[in-house]
Amino acid sequence: MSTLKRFAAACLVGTAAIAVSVTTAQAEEKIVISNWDGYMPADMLEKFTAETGIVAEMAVHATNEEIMGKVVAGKGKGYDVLFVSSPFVEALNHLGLVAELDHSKIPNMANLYPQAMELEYDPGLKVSVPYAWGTTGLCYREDLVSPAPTSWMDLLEPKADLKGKITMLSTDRWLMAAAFLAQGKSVNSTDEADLEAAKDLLIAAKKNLLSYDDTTFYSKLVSGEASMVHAWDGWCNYGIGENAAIKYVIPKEGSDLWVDTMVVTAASENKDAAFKFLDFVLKAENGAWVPANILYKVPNKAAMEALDPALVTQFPNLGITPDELLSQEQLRDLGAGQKAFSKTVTEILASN
Amino acid sequence: MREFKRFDPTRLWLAAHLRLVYVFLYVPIGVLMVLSFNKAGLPTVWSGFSFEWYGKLAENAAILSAARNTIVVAVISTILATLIGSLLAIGMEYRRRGAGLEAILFAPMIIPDIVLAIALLSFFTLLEVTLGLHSIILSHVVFNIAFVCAVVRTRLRSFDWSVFEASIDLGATEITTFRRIILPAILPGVIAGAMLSFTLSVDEFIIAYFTAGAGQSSTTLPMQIYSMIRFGVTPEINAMASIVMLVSFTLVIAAQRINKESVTG
Amino acid sequence: MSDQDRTVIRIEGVSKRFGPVTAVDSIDLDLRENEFFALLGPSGCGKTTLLRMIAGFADPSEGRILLDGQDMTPIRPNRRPINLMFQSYALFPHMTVAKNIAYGLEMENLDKADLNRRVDEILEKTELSAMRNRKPDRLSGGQRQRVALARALVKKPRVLLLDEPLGALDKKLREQMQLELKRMQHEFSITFVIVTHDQEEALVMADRIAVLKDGRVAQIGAPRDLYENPADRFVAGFIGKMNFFPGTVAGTGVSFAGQSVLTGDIPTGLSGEAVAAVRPERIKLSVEQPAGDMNAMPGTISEVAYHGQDVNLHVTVDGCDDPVLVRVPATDADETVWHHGGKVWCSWNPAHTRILAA
Amino acid sequence: MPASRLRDWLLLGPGLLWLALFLVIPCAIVFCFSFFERGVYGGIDYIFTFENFQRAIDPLYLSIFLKSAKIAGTATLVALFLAYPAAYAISKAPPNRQTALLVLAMLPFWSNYLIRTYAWIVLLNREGLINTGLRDLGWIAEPLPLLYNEFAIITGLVYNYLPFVILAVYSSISRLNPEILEASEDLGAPSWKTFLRVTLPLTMPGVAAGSVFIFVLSIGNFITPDLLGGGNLLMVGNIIYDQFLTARDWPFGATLSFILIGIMMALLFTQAILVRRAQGDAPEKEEANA
Repeated sequence: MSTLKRFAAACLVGTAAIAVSVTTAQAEEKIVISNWDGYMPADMLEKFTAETGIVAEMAVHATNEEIMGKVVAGKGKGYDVLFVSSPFVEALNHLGLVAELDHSKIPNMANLYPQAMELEYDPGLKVSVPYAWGTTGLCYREDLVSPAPTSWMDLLEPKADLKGKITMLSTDRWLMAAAFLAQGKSVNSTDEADLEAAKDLLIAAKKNLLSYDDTTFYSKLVSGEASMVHAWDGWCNYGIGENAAIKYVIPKEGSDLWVDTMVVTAASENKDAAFKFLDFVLKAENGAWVPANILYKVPNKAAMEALDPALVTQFPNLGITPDELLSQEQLRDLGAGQKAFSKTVTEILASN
Repeated sequence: MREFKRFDPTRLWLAAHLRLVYVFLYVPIGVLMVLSFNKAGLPTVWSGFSFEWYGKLAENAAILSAARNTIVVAVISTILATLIGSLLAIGMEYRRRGAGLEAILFAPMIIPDIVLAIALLSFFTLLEVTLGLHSIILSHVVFNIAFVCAVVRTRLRSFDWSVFEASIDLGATEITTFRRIILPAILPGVIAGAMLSFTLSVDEFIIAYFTAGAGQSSTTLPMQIYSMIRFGVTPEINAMASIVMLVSFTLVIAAQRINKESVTG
Repeated sequence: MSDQDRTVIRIEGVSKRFGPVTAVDSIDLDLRENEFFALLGPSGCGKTTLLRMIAGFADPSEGRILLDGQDMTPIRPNRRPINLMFQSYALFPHMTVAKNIAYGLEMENLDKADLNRRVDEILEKTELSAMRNRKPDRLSGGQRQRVALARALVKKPRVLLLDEPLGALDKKLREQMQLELKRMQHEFSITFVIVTHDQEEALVMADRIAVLKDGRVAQIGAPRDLYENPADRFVAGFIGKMNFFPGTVAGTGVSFAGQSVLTGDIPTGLSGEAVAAVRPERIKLSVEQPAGDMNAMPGTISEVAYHGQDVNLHVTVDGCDDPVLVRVPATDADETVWHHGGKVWCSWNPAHTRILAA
Repeated sequence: MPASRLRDWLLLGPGLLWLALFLVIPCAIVFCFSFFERGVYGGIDYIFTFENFQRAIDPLYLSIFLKSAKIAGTATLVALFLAYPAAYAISKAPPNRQTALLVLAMLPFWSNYLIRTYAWIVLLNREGLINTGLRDLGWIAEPLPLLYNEFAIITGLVYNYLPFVILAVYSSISRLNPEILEASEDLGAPSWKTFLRVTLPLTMPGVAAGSVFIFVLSIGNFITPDLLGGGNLLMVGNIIYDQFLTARDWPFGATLSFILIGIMMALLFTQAILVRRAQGDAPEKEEANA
């Protein structure tokens, strides 16, 4: 046993040392921001503190769903600013969990494209500020797929040589959107007949999939495991960065417009500081970091105009214009239709 | 039994099997160690050798503080759960009672993590408990108790309780009896329970996420890693895991050496 | 020994109930200095419960237990100068023989030298010195028993309680250990209280025996008293072999099978149904009806069992369902007549008849 | 008996208190959710209803449960076949090496679930190490379908929970009295019969504990089916997770959870009773008799 005793002793000493070195929070003006890791510059919070004197702390979440669950169960206590995708803003607003924005305290909103003020889930940006936006479409290996895909049906009813070399997103809204768009329906439909038709199409499509994949689809393209994947445009760019033969296309039936936004929680005790943070993020140079580093488009006009044209050449989907984006249908909260919708998704995912 | 050192096929087969099981357990670890030297940031594709991720890890304050938090949570919750769970196991086996209690003890294993996570967060919110590392620890202890208790009880089945009375009879107090008689007898079970508990706690994500306070000071490593999914789980994490493996491995081997020397010397 | 009769433990009206079950039913008992006392009874008679109450592992539901005149009820088992040797021995599996024995002394905070001396001494006395560094799982049954004994004795208790101490041993070892225990008891001059269901063991070892039945004391006495003068039919049947002849009290004895009267001393106040009891070794066999005022009855030999020094015969007689057991020294056996199917008379001196309530 | 009651409280008290406070009460709160309605935008409308239970008895959910149970059950069996001999071999190692061997079995799990799973993807995928290795050896022409199917899920589950099973079985085997095994051999049983008739029944508590660990953890798992199963198979863990987080339908999530918990409890009780019966209940402490 003494092997273990010594081992345990070593662990304990280590822990004690660590516990002592964990510093406790200080009392100065402070805001907490929850975001995906790596979705903003590593030194952004430091710069913000340097400029405003407000301490900003970073919390991380893995998915929209998780931060939603946490905010709903915990009433948002402890958080000041959240990064969430557009369909969730509507729900948060209806649940009374986000604060109305005081535009006078966020002067840099002037940097946004005018189109950004017309987003359906939050017209006039009363409660949210868009951070990044984009489309969902097909990401494929030019060298392995010919002719190039043009329609959602190329994904859902692939040619024989693509069978088993395709992945789709399994997050409910985007999974269903592929079928809805292919069938000319609204991506926000909860109509029973539409759901049924989409379900049949997706169950049939499932047989030809390599897998569902929301996280590593681009590396499957790089390794050649998959030839075509259902992807968010910005995320497809990671594949393009590794292999220039990877291309992105918005199918002819159209795409959805997704927007990652920033909201201030209703529970925030430092709303003015939170507004200052939003304003800081909207600065052109901060906005420009996003397309230059994580290859997502931003609704920040000043930032996009400053973008290196070489990047747009390498990653063409960075060049999609705001007007093109706004022509895509936007994902909305499904409200009471959610029950029927999620049962349909379960049926698809559970089918053989 | 040892006297006969004859050819024993069962023994050979067992030894071979054990080696294979260790190979099975360590092959993926080998893969992630190799990937920690991967040049590109892709989680599953090899694209050239590089040390850069170790350098980036050293600079990544978020990952390092998350690793620290994880160890704090795992160690403290393991100590608490081992203590409470072992006592509970002894109490249950000694008294041989409580089908109801047995059900409650199964519960933390069966209840889906997400349910326990939301339940605890709702409960803490209701009581207006400030969240932080401490609330993760409180929550991890819940399911760890169940696992420790199960392992220790396994050990205690058919334990000869008369040694307990024998010790009292010889003048020992119950505390002394616990320390000198019961504890040594169940120690392998307690150690097994503690290791189980530590391992579960180090890797637990959902409950930790929901019961954590907002901010870096209560972000654990799994939370940090899962939050990287969207923009790529970089080989930094593999580098981190490789270091953890190497350090723990060295500790175990060193402890084993010291142990051997103290036995022979 | 001058204070042989001094009381060490007094049990006063002690009862123990487990829910609806009364395991011990208002027992009074005195245990004396330096005696070897046996609690004898069939399983379920409450003897182990009584032992555990003396040790302190169970509290009496009623009554009290006094040690040297002091009520022990509030005293925890680890503070009582009484030690128990467990039926399973309860050796600590992770400690060597020497550590097992030293354990109880460590609890007294003896200084190291003193402790070692006493451990060595007891190891010597119990012939365990060679085993001192072994763990219990590497000992034989007899050795384990000796370790358990040494572990309890080394504390020099006022009273040593032994719960079925020889139950796990084989016959030969058991007989050897019976004498060994007696020797130890003399050597250490400690009161031994043994619990057993084996009457022979009790007879061999004990100075006094309490026979327990259904939680009550049926009889207390020296082995010879119990054997020769059992107080009731239960004790008579439990201790040694006994032949019973059921009948009714009539005149000078018990009328048996409606015909002969088996004479004997009728206890005062006994009338109606009764049994006449006689030990097998008191019965004589003869071919002819014996003369004189012997109790006698004719019968047929149904079984002959040779035991070395004795021969046991079963004789079937009229009016008795069970055959009469007769034990005669092998040297007296007349093999020409005493064989299966032989017709014989059983007879005995009326002084050896015990008449007991049915 | 005040002293022994005090002892009971010292032993059981902290655990009971902890479980009552941080398990029973919080779960009771969630349980109550199952009788209310989902709010239009998530959250809960406090309107009493049995609707959730009606929705839950849909055969869809039963079929998912059965399929998950099949996968979890297979993983349990495979894990037992791997873990039992391994635990047995560890228990036969020199005593001072046993702890080290156990720690070594646990070590891989101090890394992270997600990256271990990624490592498996690297091993198992069509262009992965195993397939390219076999192809280079010329043993296969076409890559084997190792990933994104039941096989991959079971491999992942077995891998992640194997050490727990080894640990549970080990703690049972290690206190087995070798004399009992010798006794059996001595009575003429060949070693395989000794194993089946003596060793196995005596180590049943460990086997049972290990099986419970892996079975319940597997059936509630949702990351392995997602990543290694490629989302092609849905386990109970996935639908509960999705109801709580994706659909934000807590009442229905709570309903499904408590139905799952109910079924599992029933199964576990049956299993516990069977094990106890198979073992022959250890005799109750003899108190009343002598």
